[in-house]
Amino acid sequence: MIDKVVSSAHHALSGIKDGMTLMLGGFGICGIPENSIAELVKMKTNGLTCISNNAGVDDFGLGLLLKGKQIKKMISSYVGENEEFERQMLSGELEVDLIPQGSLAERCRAGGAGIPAFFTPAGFGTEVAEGKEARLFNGKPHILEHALHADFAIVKAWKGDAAGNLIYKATAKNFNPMMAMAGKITVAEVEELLPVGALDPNEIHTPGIFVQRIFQGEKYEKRIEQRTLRKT
Amino acid sequence: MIDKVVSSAHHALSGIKDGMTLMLGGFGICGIPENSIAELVKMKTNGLTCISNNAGVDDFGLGLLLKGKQIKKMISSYVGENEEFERQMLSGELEVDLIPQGSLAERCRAGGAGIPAFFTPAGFGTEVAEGKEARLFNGKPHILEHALHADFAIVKAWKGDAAGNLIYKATAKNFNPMMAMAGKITVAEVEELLPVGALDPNEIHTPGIFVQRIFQGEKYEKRIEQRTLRKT
Amino acid sequence: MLDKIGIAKRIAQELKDGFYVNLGIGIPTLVANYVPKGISIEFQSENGILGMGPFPFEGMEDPDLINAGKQTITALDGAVYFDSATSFAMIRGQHVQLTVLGAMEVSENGDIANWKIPGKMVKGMGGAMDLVASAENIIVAMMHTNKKGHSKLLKNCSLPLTGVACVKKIVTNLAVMEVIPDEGFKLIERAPGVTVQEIQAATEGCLLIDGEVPEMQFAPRV
Amino acid sequence: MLDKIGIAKRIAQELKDGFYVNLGIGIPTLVANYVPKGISIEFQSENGILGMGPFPFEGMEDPDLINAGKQTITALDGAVYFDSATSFAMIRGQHVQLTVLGAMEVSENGDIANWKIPGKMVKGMGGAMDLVASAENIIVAMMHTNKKGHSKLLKNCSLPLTGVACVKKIVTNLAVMEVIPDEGFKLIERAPGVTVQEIQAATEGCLLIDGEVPEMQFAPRV
Repeated sequence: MIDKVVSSAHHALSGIKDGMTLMLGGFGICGIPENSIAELVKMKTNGLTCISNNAGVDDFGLGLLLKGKQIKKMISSYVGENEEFERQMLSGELEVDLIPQGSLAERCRAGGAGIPAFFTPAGFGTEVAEGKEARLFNGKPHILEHALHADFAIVKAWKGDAAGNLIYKATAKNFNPMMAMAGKITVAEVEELLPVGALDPNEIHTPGIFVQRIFQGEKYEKRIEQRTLRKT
Repeated sequence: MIDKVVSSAHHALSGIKDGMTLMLGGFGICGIPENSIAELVKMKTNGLTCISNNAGVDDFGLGLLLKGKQIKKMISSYVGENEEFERQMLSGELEVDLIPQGSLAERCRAGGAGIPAFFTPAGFGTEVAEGKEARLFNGKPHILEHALHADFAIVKAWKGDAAGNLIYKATAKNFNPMMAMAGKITVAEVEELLPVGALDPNEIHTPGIFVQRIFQGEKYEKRIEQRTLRKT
Repeated sequence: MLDKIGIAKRIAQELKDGFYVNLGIGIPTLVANYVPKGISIEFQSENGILGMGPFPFEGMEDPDLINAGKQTITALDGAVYFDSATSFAMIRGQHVQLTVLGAMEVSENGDIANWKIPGKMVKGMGGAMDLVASAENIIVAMMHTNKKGHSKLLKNCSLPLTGVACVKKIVTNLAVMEVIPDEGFKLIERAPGVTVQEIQAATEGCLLIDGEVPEMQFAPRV
Repeated sequence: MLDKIGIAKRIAQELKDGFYVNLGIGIPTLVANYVPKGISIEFQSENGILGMGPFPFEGMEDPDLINAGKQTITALDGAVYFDSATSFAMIRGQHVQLTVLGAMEVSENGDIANWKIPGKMVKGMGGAMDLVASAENIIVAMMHTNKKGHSKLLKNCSLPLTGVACVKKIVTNLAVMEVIPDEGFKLIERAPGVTVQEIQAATEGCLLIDGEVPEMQFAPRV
């Protein structure tokens, strides 16, 4: 068994430099690597390109990196709910590359899976298709999309073991498994770091081979973006 | 919840006709849909194109369909260990399309995932690449491979529920999850059919949306191809 | 004329037994409340759940269990969680039988625009481009006209497109229409109390009227 | 001269701490028995397991737990099972650091042929084409000559190829060689008791000899 455990976010993120490309798991602020983001804030690394489905909210998630002007470019599918984001984008401080959500997910997976490019129908006939090769398959138009890669992929899981095997909880899974595949170095932070052998090998979502460093997060705030309740 | 349960292999395979294309899960004779294959033998359907990583052994797995000359064409990555297969192939009775194993797996997934084609490095410069588009990505040659589809995909799982959700056991998973995605009609046979709600939604490998019919197999022989033991 | 709930109720009549359905944010979300009795439907949310249940009771909300609108939800028996690549495999692979979503504009040939207004803050397309490019069956739920009173059913969309030639059916506060390729919006039903003339006046694109156009019927839930 | 176990032992010296390794059928499989002490290695089998353990004791074999050679195996603590698409994602995505496989022929530029002999029954390439096209680090384990005594290290392969310009290192019963693109097989080590002349005589392709060629050392397992 190859031991991937590091003692803290500080050690896990060692090597992240200004100008690097990071992938960060999560959908909205669900399943985001909270402890790693807090550490990135401390590191003050800037000029980052961040590939993440969303950009957090003003005071949580990637919003914290935006506030510190650490992000040069966001590659996302949806970036609402964030005033600082809007301000930086409109002022031209922040570059934004918007990608259909399914293409974003598949491009991350492709990056991890050694598939350099694939055809998808999503975005044909829209500005997303501009400059991209188009081709008919079975009479239906598709465009060619390329794999995404990252210097560091930072993911958050529910349970993990020293071998880097990960299990996610409910819809906190989202982009984490594909991003885990696509990092040159993949860092996983987990709520519970368990002894090797404690995870059932049938129940693991991300095989440890994709993960280079793993640590137990100190605390998880797990904020809720839209608390919606049923009347009793 | 959408109920997918049928009472037997007979009902599950209803609609399979001569000349159809079937996908069948399994690696060697591990994780193969035994009960469905037995039913196909009874049905005497012929002229079948079978997409399956292997072709079984002479008296088990797809070997049983070969014996009855029900298969017109095999699409596989490795077809050893089968004398009847060899005889039919050398005599020209049986067409055989050999595909690199990773490309076979990815082409099935692509079929299920609405990806009509993708680039892979596997097979470049070999006879597998003949007639296929080749392209450099990052200086490395790749070839374009197309999605595979099937009229029926027939898979075998360990546990399942009425919604069609499936859990596989150990390496009996193999090609089953991708093939489950790629069938116009996907039939799942399971060792244990459990009440809806009995499977933890975090532990399901194949979401029920991919499965149209599910039944509990009557008996599983689960033969071993290479029993290899450690000396005590 | 229908309100938002009326639009949702009418769309709910399009649901068929055994359908997997993806509902967009806004009016489409309301459709889940009006599934006809006696049919089984499963709702897919593209962030990674099939078998989505109602909102949780207070105190039962789980930050790890949300829908694509980032709202806290519950999971029904038989539910399953999956990653975003698998989720869009379901969508692109046409395993989801029906997509219902809102729109800013729809054109005669079924083009849809619903993600971007030039000069305004752009939030992104989320999963909408994948959904409209993939679904075999797309229903648009929207008001017939915008806040300025301009028609949203156009000869050609003026806003940046989300997808081309993909919308099959439109349900608005005024009418139900089908998109007939190369022809226009075929008027199928009028909302209660709305005349063909009123619908015609609110429709910029070509409205096809074939004989008597019936008023919508809202069957009582059996 | 080495026997099969000797070849496996020499290849085992190429393993580095933290490597994920895919071993082909035959001699490569034996490499797992000679992992140097003090380093951690995980074996991937392309049918869907990482963390493969030794063969089971009698009575403990599980028909659902096999390796790519269809042999019954066991799983170590920390093991994980996965489907074939994920397995080849690991391989194509270069997450597996080392592939060891057998060959019928290797050419000067690193081409490999190991799946098909025209006129003979063809069993298929299995995962070999994916492995050789993807791995950054491929070691071929084979006899230096075939049963007829002909060299398997050629100017050009005569058999249908499995992959082009991919082999980095070759360990045979006679020698260890590196493939130097556009040059040939660079002789790195001689097997115990084998002379450079003997290796030269058994090699059809260009053999590059640079000064003294040391004899292989087999460090005792610490």
